[in-house]
Amino acid sequence: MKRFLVAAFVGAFALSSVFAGGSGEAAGAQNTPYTIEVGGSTSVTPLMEKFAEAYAKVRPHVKVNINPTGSGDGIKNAGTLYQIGMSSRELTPAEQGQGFRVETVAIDGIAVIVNSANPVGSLSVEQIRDIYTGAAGDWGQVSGSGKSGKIAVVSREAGSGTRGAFEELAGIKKLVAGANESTSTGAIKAGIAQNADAIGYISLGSLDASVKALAVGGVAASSANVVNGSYKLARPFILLSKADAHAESKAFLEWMLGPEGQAIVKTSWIPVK
Amino acid sequence: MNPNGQNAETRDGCAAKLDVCGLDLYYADFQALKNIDFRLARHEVAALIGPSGCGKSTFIRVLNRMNDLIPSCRVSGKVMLDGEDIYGAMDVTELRSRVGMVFQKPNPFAMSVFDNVAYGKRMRGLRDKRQLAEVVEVSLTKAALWDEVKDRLKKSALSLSGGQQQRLCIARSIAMQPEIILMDEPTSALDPIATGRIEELIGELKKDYSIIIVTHAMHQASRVSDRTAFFLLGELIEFGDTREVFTNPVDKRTEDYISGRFG
Amino acid sequence: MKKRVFLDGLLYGIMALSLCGVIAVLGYILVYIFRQAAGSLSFGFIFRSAREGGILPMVVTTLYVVVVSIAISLPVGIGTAVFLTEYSGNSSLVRILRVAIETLAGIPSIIYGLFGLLMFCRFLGFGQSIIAGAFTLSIMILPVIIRTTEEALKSVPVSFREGSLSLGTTKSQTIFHVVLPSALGGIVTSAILAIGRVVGESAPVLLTVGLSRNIPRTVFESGRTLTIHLYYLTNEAVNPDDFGIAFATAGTLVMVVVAINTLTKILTRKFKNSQGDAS
Amino acid sequence: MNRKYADRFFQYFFRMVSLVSVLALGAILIFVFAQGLMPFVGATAPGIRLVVQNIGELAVNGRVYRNVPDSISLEEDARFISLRFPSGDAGEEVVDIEVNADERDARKRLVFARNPSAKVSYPEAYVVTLGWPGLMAGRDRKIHIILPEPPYSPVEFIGGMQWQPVRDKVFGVFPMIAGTVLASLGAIFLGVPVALLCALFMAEFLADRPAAFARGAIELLAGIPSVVYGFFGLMVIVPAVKNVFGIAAGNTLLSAVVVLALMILPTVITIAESSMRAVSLSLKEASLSLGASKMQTAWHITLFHAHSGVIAGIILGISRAVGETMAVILVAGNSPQLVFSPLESVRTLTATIAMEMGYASGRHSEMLFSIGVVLFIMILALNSLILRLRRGMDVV
Repeated sequence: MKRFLVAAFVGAFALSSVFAGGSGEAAGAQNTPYTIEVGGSTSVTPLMEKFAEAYAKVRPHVKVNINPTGSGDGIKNAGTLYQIGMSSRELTPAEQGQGFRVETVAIDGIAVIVNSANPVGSLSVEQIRDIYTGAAGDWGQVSGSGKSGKIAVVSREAGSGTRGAFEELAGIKKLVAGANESTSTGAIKAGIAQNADAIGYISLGSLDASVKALAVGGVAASSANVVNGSYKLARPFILLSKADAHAESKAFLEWMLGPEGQAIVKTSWIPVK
Repeated sequence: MNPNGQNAETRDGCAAKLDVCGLDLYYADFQALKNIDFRLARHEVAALIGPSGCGKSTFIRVLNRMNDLIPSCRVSGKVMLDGEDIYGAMDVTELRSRVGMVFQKPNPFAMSVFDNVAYGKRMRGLRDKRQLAEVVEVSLTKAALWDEVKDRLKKSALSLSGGQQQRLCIARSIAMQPEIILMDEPTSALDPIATGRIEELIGELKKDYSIIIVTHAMHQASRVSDRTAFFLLGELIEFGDTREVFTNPVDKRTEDYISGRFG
Repeated sequence: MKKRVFLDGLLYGIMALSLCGVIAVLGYILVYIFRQAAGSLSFGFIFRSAREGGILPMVVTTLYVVVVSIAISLPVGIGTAVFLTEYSGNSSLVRILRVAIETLAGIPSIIYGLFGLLMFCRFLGFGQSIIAGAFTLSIMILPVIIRTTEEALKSVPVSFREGSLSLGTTKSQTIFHVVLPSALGGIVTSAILAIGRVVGESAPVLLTVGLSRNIPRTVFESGRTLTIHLYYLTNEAVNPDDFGIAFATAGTLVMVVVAINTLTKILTRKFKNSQGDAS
Repeated sequence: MNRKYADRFFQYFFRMVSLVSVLALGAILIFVFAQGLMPFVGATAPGIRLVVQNIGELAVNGRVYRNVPDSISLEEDARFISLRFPSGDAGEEVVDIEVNADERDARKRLVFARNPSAKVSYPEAYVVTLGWPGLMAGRDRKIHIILPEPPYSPVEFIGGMQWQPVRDKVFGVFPMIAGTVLASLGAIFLGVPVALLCALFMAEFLADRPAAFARGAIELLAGIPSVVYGFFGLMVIVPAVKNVFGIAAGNTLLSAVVVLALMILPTVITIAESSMRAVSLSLKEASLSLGASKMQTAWHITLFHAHSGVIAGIILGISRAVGETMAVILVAGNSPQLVFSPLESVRTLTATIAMEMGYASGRHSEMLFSIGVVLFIMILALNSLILRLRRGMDVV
């Protein structure tokens, strides 16, 4: 028994020292394995995953670890926990002024979505504002297409980049009490897919056939319309880093902003360059 | 080898309260009771003696069908209460309210003294408070406990002493106005003084009830009972007048047991 | 009389119905999970990387978390249980210790998550990593291990200890050579119970281990456990087939839970039997 | 003699090891409380901070910054802010501000000496933004004046009805406390009767084999990850609630209650059943021998004598319901409002922490820890109740 315990202890120590050894900071040498920690907005994550996948072919020794935690976390820990922080909203005044290098890597539209069975196809920005502030509580007040019934308003949680951008763009000061708050795109999509009375908003890049995107002010939610400026609900995808970042992470950042990276952005989002 | 043979006067005299005939009992494949014949008259106290594991307790648990709780237990033979087969059409809860039981260790419920005594009646549907109070008082008086607990009927029964608890359990049985009270070594967990009081009580209760008492203490059997039955290895060896059994047993095994040669 | 028989029967029916209801709900949840998972669940699913729709990185991360947290928690838990059963008198330390263990057992897991985030991720600077999560979880499972081990140690008959001590061995020798080996079954059971808790935990893992879906190379990297993968997929559901993968993950988790339950039962039975033989 | 030292060593070793639990609990208390109490004891920053965008040269209170840093901290007791910077051909932009530190209303704390040339806006509480049109399009020149937030009142925190953490910086958690209490109580009212029926049935009426099967099933129910319950709730219970009651959205208190009731079932059943099994056979026999039926015995004797175990099970069930996070987020709707009907969207304490932790910054993030403290205190109270009951049980 004693031998067993001793062996267990020794084993544990050996194991941990191996782990510790493995984590040693990569030196500047060209092909030393290096891990770039990226963290922040869940909305930026699908794009970052595509970046990481493609970058693995460009520089196989570099691994990109993505932590989809949230924009607030991404901004707070950029330069410390994460070499690159992701945010799906502009920085608040309090978050600015920390010496970040702030780069917009892509533009993302925000799609206002309803159930596929909902006859409403278009809302104006004002109508959307009325729905989200509680001025309009029934589909009959906004639809004009015979749809009626109480509106189930679905929003994101406080602090979400998508919510921040959406509220700012639509001019929503205070969300109607009783609106459902969901933590994520998927939960909103799943909720709206089975509720004919619901309205919500998600990243345009995450839109799929399970729900229907509304035209806003008569302009369809599409990348083309975001690019030409006619679709107003759009926000930037921002990457934050510090000047003293590791060379590998700087290289990755440049690559994302370069032609190869922007070609990837083009698949579902709107490139900035 | 019919130990009841010599008790013809009981059979012929007053009608038997309880009549057990050719009783066999099995736990799965093990036969715990073998062909038991047993009679009990009204207002009679019968003591069951015998070494541990001889089937005494099993036997009295047949009489109010407590053995039903053991899934592997099978019974054959006839048990008649006032001429009615207790394993026949009789409702088991009906039977049990007619045949009460007091257990080896005092086992009052963790309720008040009053609730303990009133429990059985309440379960039989008695809700009237006055009637319940009366039942409780009468039963506790009969169990010679009233004077000791009348001021703390609302106190937990667990606060009573061991002997008081056992008398409370007796009162609990009496409250049901049973016809027979079965007592399974009721004094084995008590000190000599408490034991003495219970024995006195049995003498009193005899006036109203028939009693079967299982006991390990030979002197207790001789003190409280009218008749004594000796069980050995699941068989009823001898059943007769207590004085007879103790002074002049018919069977050699009874004599060996009583004189302490085994057991 | 008739009324009572009827009432008893009615109650019996209600009770039977509620138990059947609960088991039916369980069955429904299981059917629901496995039907949703139908297209995705296969043997290869467990061994493919996340980009190919598999869950290999999550399996590896989960294993890492389990191994590290058990490696930390088991020695501490056993040591504490030994102290409580073998050395403790009725000192104030023991009373404080018992209150501490009871309290630890009752703290909601999200608070462990907050603590882990503050202490291991930020204060000690591990960041969101397997090691931070494992430390957090190892504190969370400590009460489970202590309690179960203590029960096992208590069930070792005093005569064993007396027998050993009467041969002139020291107390620690008795503990290592007699008490602990006799309680081995219980200790293993406690470890399995703890593993079950670690595998099924989500909130604290989300806060401390992170969400990275690469295969972690070291414990200082962030990773994604099975439960978090499930949470993330159901939440984000970026690709249409994510729900299928999520439920296949849920199915895998349920099977792990069944395996752990069965294993615990077998061990408990074995343990009880061997105790019976010994005493 | 070596043996003796080894023995002594191990004695101390085990004592030291056992201290880990105490230390861990202490660390949890210290870390969570220290962070959680922060908003109530101090301001967010010692003094006013300026964040400058797109301005090349700036003089603040006479001090000239040529390479303007992103952020300038003023002295703690600065009474005036005088801002000057060259502006294209027009010469100089001048803003003089008097700081009225005693003013409680943050919006009135800054008094502009004369009408400033800039556009003054209040993007969020405790932030005043001065904006000038940019020299280039999209390069608006801005100075954000970030006022320190004073210590938050604990009364407003616990009793506050509004949770507007981002723009208004109002942190009232009363709706969430009520939500947690209501959801847990609802789950108890719904789940406990079913759980007790099941436990009593398993303990008293089922034969060994079916009982073992039922116990296995219930353990399995306990082992299903909570996310799965949540998703099951979202896909099955939420639509059902919507359709049955004809409301706009099924993400309601009721849905949360149903899911939580399901989740506490195994906890309550397992503990209640084992304490029912522990009720001595002799008590049941005594009851039966008094002519009570099996059902009466089960309800009046078994349940009665197992009550402390049953209550302990219920309390553990409550603490599981209070602490549950992931499942509730998916079904409860999460609107931070005080609910008066089971058909309204509701948010719990745990949901707030898990939902907003990733996004929160500054005081908002600290406030989430304060919610953790509230939760902690609720659970501690429940735990001490269990401990007291346990002690009560030992006496009987």
